[in-house]
Amino acid sequence: MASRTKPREKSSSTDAKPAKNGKSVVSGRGNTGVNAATDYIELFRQMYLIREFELACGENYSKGLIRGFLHLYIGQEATGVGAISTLRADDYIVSHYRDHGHALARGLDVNRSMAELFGRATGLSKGKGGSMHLFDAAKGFMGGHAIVAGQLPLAAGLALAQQYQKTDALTMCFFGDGSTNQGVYHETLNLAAVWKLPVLFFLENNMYGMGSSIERVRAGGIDFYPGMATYGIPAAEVDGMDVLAVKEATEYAVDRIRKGDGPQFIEAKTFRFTGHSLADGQKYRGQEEVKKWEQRDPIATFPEKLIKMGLASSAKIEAVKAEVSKQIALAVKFAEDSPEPDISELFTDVFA
Amino acid sequence: MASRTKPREKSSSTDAKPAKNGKSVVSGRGNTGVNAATDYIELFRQMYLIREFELACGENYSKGLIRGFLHLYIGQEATGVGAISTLRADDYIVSHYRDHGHALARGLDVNRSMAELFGRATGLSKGKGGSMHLFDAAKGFMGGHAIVAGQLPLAAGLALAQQYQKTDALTMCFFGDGSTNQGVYHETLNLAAVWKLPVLFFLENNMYGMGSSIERVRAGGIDFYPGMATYGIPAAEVDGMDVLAVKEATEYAVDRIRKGDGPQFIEAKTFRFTGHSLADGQKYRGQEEVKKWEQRDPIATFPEKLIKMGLASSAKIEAVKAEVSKQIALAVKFAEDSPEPDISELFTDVFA
Amino acid sequence: MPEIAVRQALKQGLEEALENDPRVFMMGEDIGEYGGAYAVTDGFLKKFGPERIKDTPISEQAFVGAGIGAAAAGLRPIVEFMSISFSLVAFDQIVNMAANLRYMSGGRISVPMVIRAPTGAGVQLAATHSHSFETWLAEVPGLKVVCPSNPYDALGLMRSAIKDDNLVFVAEPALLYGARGEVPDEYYEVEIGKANVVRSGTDITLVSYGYGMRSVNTAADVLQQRGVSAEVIDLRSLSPLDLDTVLGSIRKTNRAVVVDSARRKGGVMAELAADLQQLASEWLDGPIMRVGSEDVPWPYNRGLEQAALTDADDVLNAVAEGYGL
Amino acid sequence: MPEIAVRQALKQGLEEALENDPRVFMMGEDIGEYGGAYAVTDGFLKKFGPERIKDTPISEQAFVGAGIGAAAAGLRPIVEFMSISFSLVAFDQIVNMAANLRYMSGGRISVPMVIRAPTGAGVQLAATHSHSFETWLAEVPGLKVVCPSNPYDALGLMRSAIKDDNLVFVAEPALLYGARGEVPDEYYEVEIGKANVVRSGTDITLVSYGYGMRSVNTAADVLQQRGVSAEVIDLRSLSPLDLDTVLGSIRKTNRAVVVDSARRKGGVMAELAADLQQLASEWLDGPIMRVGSEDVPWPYNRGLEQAALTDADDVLNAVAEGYGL
Ligand SMILES: Cc1ncc(C[n+]2csc(CCOP(=O)(O)OP(=O)(O)O)c2C)c(N)n1
Ligand SMILES: Cc1ncc(C[n+]2csc(CCOP(=O)(O)OP(=O)(O)O)c2C)c(N)n1
Ligand SMILES: [Mg+2]
Ligand SMILES: [Mg+2]
Repeated sequence: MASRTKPREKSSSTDAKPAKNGKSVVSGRGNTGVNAATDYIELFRQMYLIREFELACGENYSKGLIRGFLHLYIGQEATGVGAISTLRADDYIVSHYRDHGHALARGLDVNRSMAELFGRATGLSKGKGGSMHLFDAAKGFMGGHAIVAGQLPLAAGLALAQQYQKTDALTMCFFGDGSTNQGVYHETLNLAAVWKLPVLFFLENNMYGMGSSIERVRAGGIDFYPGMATYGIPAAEVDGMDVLAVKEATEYAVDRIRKGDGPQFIEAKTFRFTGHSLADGQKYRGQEEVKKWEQRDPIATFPEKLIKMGLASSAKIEAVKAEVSKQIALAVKFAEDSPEPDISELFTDVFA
Repeated sequence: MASRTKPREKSSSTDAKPAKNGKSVVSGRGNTGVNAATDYIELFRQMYLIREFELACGENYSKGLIRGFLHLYIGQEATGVGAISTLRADDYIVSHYRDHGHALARGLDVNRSMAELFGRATGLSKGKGGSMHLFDAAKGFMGGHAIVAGQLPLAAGLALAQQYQKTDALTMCFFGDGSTNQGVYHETLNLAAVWKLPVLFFLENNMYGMGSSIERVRAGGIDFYPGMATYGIPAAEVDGMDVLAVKEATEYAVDRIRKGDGPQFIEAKTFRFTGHSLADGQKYRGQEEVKKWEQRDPIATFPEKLIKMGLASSAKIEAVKAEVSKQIALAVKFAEDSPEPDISELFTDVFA
Repeated sequence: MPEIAVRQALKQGLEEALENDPRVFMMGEDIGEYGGAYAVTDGFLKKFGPERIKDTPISEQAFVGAGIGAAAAGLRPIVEFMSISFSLVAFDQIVNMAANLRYMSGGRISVPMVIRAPTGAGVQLAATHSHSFETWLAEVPGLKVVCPSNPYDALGLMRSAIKDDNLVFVAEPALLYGARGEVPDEYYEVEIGKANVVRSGTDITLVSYGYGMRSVNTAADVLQQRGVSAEVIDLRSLSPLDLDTVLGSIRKTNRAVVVDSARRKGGVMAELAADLQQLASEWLDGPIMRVGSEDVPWPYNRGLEQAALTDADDVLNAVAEGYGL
Repeated sequence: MPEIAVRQALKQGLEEALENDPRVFMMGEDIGEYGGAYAVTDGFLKKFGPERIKDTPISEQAFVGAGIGAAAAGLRPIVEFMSISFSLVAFDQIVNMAANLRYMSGGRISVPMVIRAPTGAGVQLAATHSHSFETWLAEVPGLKVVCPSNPYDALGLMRSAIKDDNLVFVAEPALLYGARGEVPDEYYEVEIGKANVVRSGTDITLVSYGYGMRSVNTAADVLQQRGVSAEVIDLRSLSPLDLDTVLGSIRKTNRAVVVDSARRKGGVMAELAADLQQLASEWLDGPIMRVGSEDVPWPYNRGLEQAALTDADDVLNAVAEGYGL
């Protein structure tokens, strides 16, 4: 268990260039569009936005205003923000049910995202999808998918279209450690490799699939990236608690994909600080393990680092926090004030 | 393509002991029961029996006496015979649709096997299963399965029962190279490894899945055994055209499984000399490739070797051949003379 | 008689079997350390140990298939899907392997196995997580499918399912885990393939099962207030389907409404209605009225979901439309 | 009009689309170098190249899912299953992903895609290889399902399927690939969701689709010799189902037999019978008679398989039993 309970800080890789804790986040490699984080503060703002959004979700779930299953991204913010900051507007993102962080990092409207969780008519999908199924096709955000690993072939197909259309755009696909035990994961990795599809398989290894630690459900150990050789897919490991490391490793992989090298695989070691969903009593793990990871909370460590490096003042950080808190409060209000969808909506959007 | 078209003779392995072209086939390690091949002649007899059986099948398919899909084992005889000769009566075997060779090597009744292909009442399953679904539960032969890779979890489950019942029996599961691209393959390897099940995964890599050569459908190359490290499963490669090599490699793996070491993986490099099924025109491959492999035909090379080593006379070989040919002729006659199942059989065996 | 919830009744059935039959063991995602997504197996790992309470990877094809193999070898596996919606990735193993093994082996191999899974919509899990695939499985020869609507049946059916020599799929309505009811201390079983006349009546036959029984029972109450005497039948078993009990009732009432909380299209009630109108045509005063949930993907929003879901009003409307009652 | 086989008609539909629409491409196992298990795509690889005729690994989940993704991105993929029996391992992608994407995205994403597969029993492939899963898919909101019974419909439906902005599943009866019929040189389409009155009559309505049309047409011939005028309807489209055409016919004939070559239990004909008896109750002189294949796993033996399979005698018996004709 030791290997699992100790957060890792170093990065390693089988083929792709190891990610260093880089400095230059402004890569300038075509990061125009949707939500390119152009500076450190922006990265922090996004992470903080996600954290506050998730806390607000938890609260409103307790109040019964959000229902169904609710999976929070708390603890994993550095991963999604670092990875998505490298993308262009014409890239696609595919996510699973733990999708709020990816959606917000992609710049989906905060109000409409919250409204979707509230099931309101103003929600991204008019309240039909809910927390696990966030979509914004206009921003290339292709869901939010709740069947474990079911989103992987969708991502391969989006990438296939990008390849077929002879663009250098790509598809970034997020999934969790537990999902790797689903057969479709294996099928998709091979298919993408055989066809050299422009897809970035992004594993968020948060050490647990629901109540199951990796060691209990996987014979090959807690590292997934070494096995990618079997598929001929270059793979790298990165510290998912370090937003700059994630960004740099992802930039490297994204570059290779755009050059036509085929799929790449990144494994970010990270941790969810809260339960699998709001129904989880976490009987399966001790609080010391959680505490250890919380010491590396990116929401706390990243601004500290910025301040120490002289790149941001604590006043600036506080200002960002205040602004974000206000934004979230407004989003909750927007959602609460939004109308329920009309019952006629039940029958729309079934067929094109 | 070169690496595919050249048959390999050496064996290699990631973890398991490499199989040499061994001499001692009479291992004496508990090989009692169903069909332990106790000497070289017996191994040859079985291979020749399979060959003649398959030729007779092809003939009777042309005559319309055998119908549906028919997949012949011609060329792969050394693999099944060598592997199965290591088993005990309380071991299970699970096969796919190319199952005649495994069935006969296990000692299933030749007459009833042929009758099953003819769809007669005297067939192993009263004519309900046909060529792709041979069964003889009393001999631990658990089918004959026609959904690609669908038989793998069945094998894991049989092994689970053997483990649960605290026996040292095991389950041997055959599958092809093409089947490894099916998700359930990945799921089953991991499950078996996590639970340390007594199952031998036996890959018959005959270089093609129907019309698809491995390189066209797999990114990781033509060798499968190296990837087993990902599952923590010891794996070995063996020359599937050499019955003694197969036997020795399998004995080694079987021993480890009986000691409780968990699953093992063997990859035999082999070749089907005929089409995928009787409907296959083989447009996808050249005849030189087939010719090259045919030079290593175990039906020809093994007796030559025995004669050269002074272990059998050519008279003895001819006598075995004559005896087998007679047996096959009788089996065809038995099948032809057998009655069709009564229509009432349509409704039996649906529920227990 | 003590009153317990469906969840406890199921648990009791499983626990008894684990205690009494060493061939019985369980497999499923997070049934052990986590205690089960719906807490049905809570405490089992501690009591029976990891050899008999097996937490699995998220590999539905592999562990269901492994259950089939273990059953073929003579054990009595009980496999849990976290949701019936996730059974779909393993349908090939259930439909092609489990259901066909006996037939293809000429009767030599049986699959004495139980698969259990929460089923149905109503808790705002949206389109991918609200399925009722028991209606498809009930069409497959070689499989049995049951669906309890109360604690008594949950325990009785579970006992029969575990004793059965075939694969029995137990569809557990997710909305009913907390539903309470009386369960006797004495041992009893509920026979698979026998419907239950829950309430007898003379004017109209209302048929449903599982969560659909809620709507039907409420509708029967309302009808009673209107002076209409409804006979209410709980199918309990979707395969085999107990046509005789339903036909007997229609012979008496000459009217029938069949009700599903799953989608209206296809499924068990299409099958039942199609058979009943053919077999009971001489006794019927009107068509078999069929009620089910709307034929749309399940929405997340509560108002939309409730609008899609079959309720007592839908039943009453069908009674009025079909028979003017 | 030239006479061609169903196989050629399908091929023509695919070829046209590949020629005229650069967004169209194909994926499937052995559709390229091998030429397709049923030779429908023979020669395509040479003509259109490997970017548009993509041989896939034996990974149904991955390549169907990839088709969905490519469609969501605006391409028009056509995916072939070697057999509909193998679609089951990919059902989750079809039922949960493709059918729900549009709804869950609030109407922002469409899946303009065709999936085609040979379907049905009758060629002695036994229990695992003889399925007719189109009957399940036809129940799923968000999917369309068609099934041609002749070359004219095969071409016309294929054209419409490829042009449709939704996922259209084309179930191709394996026994009919060689069936010949006339196909005009002029361009035409067959509308999805419209049944076809194949033969008009006044005494009884016979409804089927796909391979079931064989039995129905033969039965209609026999009835004619007996002086009974049967109206024969080919559904062509299983979802949406054209109730209006069937209802219109029943209004005239007052009698109906619905016939499936798939198993009798459940499926399209249970749905149809259940609806018809409700909607046409005032015009019907008797119950809707339902005919289908036996509810057992498909056996390999030819005699057994033929005994299980629906034939014209089964139709005639139902006509006699239900209506004394
Ligand atoms: C096919 C399928 N099986 C089971 C589930 C239930 N389930 C939802 S999330 C989850 C755990 C997934 O863990 P992981 O992939 O590590 O992602 P994480 O939740 O840790 O982000 C499970 C078992 C499901 N949604 N789909
Ligand atoms: C799920 C599934 N997909 C496709 C098929 C059709 N099919 C039957 S055998 C076969 C090729 C399998 O090749 P391989 O595993 O290498 O075994 P081999 O035939 O070479 O012995 C295919 C594609 C099937 N039976 N099941
Ligand atoms: Mg995880
Ligand atoms: Mg092969």
